[in-house]
Amino acid sequence: MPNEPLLTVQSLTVGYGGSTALDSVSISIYPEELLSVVGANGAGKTSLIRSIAGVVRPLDGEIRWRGVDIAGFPPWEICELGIAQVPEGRELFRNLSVEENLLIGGSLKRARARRSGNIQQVYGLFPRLLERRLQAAGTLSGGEQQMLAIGRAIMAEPELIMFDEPSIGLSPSLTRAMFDIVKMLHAKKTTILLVEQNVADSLSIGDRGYVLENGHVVLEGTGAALLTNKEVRRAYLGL
Amino acid sequence: MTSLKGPLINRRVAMKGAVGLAAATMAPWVRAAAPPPVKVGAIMPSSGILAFPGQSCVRGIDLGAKFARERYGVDMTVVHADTQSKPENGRIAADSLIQQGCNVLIGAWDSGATISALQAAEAAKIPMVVHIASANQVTSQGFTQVFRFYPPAATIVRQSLAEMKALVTSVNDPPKGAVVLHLSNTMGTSTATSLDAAWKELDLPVKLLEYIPYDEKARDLSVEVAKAKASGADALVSVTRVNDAIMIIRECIKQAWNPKLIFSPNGNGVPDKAFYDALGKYADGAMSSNLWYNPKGEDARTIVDRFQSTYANEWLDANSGCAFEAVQIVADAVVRARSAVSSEICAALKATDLKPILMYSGPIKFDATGQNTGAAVTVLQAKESKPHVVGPDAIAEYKARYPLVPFEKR
Amino acid sequence: MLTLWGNVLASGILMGLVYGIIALGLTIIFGVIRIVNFAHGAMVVFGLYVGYCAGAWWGIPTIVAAVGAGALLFVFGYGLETLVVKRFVTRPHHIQFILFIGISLVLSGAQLIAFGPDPRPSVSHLSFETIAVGPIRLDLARLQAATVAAVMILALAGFLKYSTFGRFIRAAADNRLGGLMVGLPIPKIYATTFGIGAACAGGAGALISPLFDAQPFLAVDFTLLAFVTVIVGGLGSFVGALVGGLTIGLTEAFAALLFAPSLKSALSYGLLMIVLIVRPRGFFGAKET
Amino acid sequence: MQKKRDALPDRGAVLGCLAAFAVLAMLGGVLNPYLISLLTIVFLFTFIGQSWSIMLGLGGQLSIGHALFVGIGAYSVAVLNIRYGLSPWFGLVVGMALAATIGATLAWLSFRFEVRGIYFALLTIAAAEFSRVVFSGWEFVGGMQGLFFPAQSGPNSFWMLRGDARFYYFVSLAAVLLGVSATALIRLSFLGYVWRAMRDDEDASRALGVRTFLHKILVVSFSGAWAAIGGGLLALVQGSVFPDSIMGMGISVDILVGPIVGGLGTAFGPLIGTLITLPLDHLASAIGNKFGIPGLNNVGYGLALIAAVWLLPDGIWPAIVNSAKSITRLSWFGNLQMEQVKK
Repeated sequence: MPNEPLLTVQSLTVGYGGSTALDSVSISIYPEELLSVVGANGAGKTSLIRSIAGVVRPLDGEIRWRGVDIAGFPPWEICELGIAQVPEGRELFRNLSVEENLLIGGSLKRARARRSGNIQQVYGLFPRLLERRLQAAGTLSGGEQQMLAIGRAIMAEPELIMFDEPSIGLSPSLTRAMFDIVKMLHAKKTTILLVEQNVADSLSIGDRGYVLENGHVVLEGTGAALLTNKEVRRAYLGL
Repeated sequence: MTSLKGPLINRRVAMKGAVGLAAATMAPWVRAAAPPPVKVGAIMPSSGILAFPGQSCVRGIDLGAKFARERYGVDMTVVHADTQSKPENGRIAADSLIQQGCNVLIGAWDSGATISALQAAEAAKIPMVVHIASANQVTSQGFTQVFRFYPPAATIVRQSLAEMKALVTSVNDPPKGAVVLHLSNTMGTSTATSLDAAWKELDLPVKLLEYIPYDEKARDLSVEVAKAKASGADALVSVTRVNDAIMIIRECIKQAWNPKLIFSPNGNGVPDKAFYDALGKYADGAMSSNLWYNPKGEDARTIVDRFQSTYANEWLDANSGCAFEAVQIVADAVVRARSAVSSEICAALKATDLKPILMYSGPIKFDATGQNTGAAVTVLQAKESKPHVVGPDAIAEYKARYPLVPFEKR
Repeated sequence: MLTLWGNVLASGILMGLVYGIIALGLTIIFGVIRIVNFAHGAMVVFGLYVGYCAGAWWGIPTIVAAVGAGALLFVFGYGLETLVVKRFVTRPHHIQFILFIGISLVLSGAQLIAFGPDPRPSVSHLSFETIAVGPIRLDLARLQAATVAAVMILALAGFLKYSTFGRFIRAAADNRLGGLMVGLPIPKIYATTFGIGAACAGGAGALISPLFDAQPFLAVDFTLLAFVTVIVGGLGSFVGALVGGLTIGLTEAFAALLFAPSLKSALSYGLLMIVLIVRPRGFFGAKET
Repeated sequence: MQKKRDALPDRGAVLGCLAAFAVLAMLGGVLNPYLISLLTIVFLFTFIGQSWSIMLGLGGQLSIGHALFVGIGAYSVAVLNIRYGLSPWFGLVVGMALAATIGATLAWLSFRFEVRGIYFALLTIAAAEFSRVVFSGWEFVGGMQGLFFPAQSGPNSFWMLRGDARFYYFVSLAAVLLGVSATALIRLSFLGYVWRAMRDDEDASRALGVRTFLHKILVVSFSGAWAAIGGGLLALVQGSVFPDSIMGMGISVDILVGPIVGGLGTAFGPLIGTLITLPLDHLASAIGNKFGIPGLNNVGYGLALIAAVWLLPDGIWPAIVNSAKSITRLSWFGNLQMEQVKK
């Protein structure tokens, strides 16, 4: 593992109208790493992703991308740096066709030139999307929508993909398929930040992990170490 | 409540009494000198939806004040107030002007603001000369301070139809049927109602075929004109403001309808500059009856020329004309009263018997309700992109042309 | 009789298309930014004045004036969004309402100062001409406006459907948060959309200048007219604007023919209420607000 | 975001409030007629504005067609008084009943079909414009020619609600006091608590057993009846009713400016806001006239409105309260400020 982290979050504080979602959180992600951040509902996981993406403006703290503080950058500039996300609830463009969703994902300057090639790649990865490429995104099934959200992120040729609860609302078999895709992307040397409520599965594939609780980081370590941690086992795995 | 307002009223009454007393004791010197300085408050809708006539009135007032200073030697200051075309502001404007020391008011163009302003005038016993406002109620609601130069709609219509009758009985091939296209607003409805009565009363030899009312905010009159054309009428009687007057003529041209006569009794709009700007040669021949300046009056030429040199891009129209005349009525009263005290001006206004300065009218006299009994209309016809007086005969600049030249032959 | 009916039908259709084009700008802005531009009417009147100046001062044909007015208002709308409206996009409706009332007052006041209250007629031969198709007479000014409306809608639809930026606009309209997450330049998209909406209002204003004489306080009437049109058709939909315009145009035409003309606006407001109550999103409105 | 009911006001706050009104009442005895007329209109618009403010600030329903209710009230008073010589009090009661019924019907129809948010606002415009056109064509109520009250002569009569300018000053001031008390009482009452809960989260309050459908109808109908009283008084003060002016878009817009600028849903916001905006409008108009540039007032007023919503998003009154809170006993008034209205 190289020494320089790709992304460092330093004492990040995020709040909405008086209530605090993240309180002085610090994490770092190293290149080509699969980092799992787990926590219960309302622990601040989504706030973490959204503030890295620039959708939510942090109250305090630093977000360093290759050493540059990007906190407060607008989302489109952050995307242009190579940070993509597969958001919670997918946030697709429901009235646009599958192909249009992908085209929009690939409209960033960093990837625009190779857009048509990338589309073929996504179709190769998810043949179902090719079948439905002219269908409106809103008419797809849950699993297909998740594929599209991932495909849209891939179109940006990101260096870091952030997954926000990719397993939510999916059947166990689809969930497994989803984690397989995450692993596959990881194998292709993409850095991944995986945020999950599904503690067991995500920690088991993660190189390292953090546990968030009420806006604080309470534990950190390798995925395997966390899985065997007594507290984690009691609080999250019901063991 | 009474205890709170008691002292103030007493003080006001006392003050007024003192002024009156002073005037009375000073009388010997004052009477010999020029009329005292007087402050005139003008309430007009200078902004808002009625800004068009409102600003036109403001021009008439300003020119009228200049003229009155020279003619009567009255040291007259005009203070303007804007109602923003909202009735509730009439009273505020009036009170504001009274507060600024105005001895007499002129206004307020629309009946709503006029009534509202009259309440303030009534309370403060400040006379108000209503230059324009056509609702009957302005003089029928018991206000004692009102002096209305403008005649009620019924009077205008009866006089207009009398003129129209004179015209159609004197020409060959008179029109057989008429259709009435009228606005459904205050002015339009009252005019149309009077029209119906006066038409029967005067027994016009033209058959009234149909009434077609339309909304003030109409954006399109094509169907209305198509209906009028389909009625088989060969005379168009219209009651309009300027925008719809233009729209109607445009539609007549587009639908190739060539009535022999186009006549607008109480015709706002047809004598307006915009009508001619919009229609050019197609405006010619349209007739309207209106309060208008007397082209043969002694001072008319001078006043019109002065207006033209002051406001190069505007016309002296009915609005500015009536406002001008209202200022002269006030000046005349001030001279006769030799006083700037409102009650004395009011008394003098009651005794007005003035030969009109600019407008065509009989002698201006106010009856017990405050209505000018001398008001009279003129008939105008458009010729070479200007309205000209064609009736009554005594003041006509030209003889009315009949029938109209079909639009496509112009 | 048949001729009368034919003419009324033709006039209703053409006027309906004119209403449609007047309303287009309102619907575009709502569709993407989800704000109701209550200053829409003032922008239409802005276009009317451009049409007036072009015709009366420089003798420029209406259609050229419309392009000019469109360009001018695009810049105005783009600037207005960037400087002011942007800050109000996420604010409650009533705050936006006051904002646009303020903007509308400023525009109307400026027009009153610049041109005075007199109606300003555009001097165009179109104001007086018709072409005859059999016994039916088609109003040339309306025909021109309707044709341009059709072309404009096709062009806009094409732009939105096939160009990259058009796709961005549709995506932003569809899901603003999703747009932010994939890095769409939302401020630029919103400003451009507002510009396009304003340009449509201005262009429409110039196009209809042979039909309506410019006056500052027509703004409220045009705003209300545009509302009626787009709500009947469906706020946010292009086709809706046209269908709404046609519905209103035909209703008004036949109401004027069959009932009292002065009640025709009551009829269109009545229709509007029924549509709002029974089908609040209009004929073609987007499902989700 | 406070969800608990407002604390009861302490005696000092109530006394302070009464003192303010006493000062206004005393001013009624000494001010010149111009200020009296101006303030009368300010109070009437405040009173109508309060009704509008209740509907949005506490009930969460945006109306841009409040002129409908104002017009109904004005016409009820005018028709019964002018046509039948009945006391305006009857007119006010009839107007309230009519406006409440119309409001309830409109609300019932809209909420039954899930018309909400901006669509409800647009529906109120349509309803107001529809009735404006209908009243324009309705001969019985005077049509476009309107109805006129006879000139006031003789002593002030509380029974006939006719009197001089000062009389109307006190009547409208009393109305505002009534409005302030009503707003404060509703806020403190269970009803106000329910309405605000419903405004903030309709689904949640329904889940808690609030019959939101009924309450929404209640808010609209209550606010409509209130506005109708204001309309009746306005008709008496201006001496005439015309459909265009009393039921037009102009009234709907004019009444909501004050409350928004002053502070929505608060007891004092509408008063403070209208006290600032309406005289400002008149001042701008006077300045425009002085320089002979009509239209300047529209530009100035428009800019002021933009500035107000830009700089003071919650309104002037909450801003005053927040800055005064720490030093005075105004804390109770602080409770009266509006929580952010949700979209």
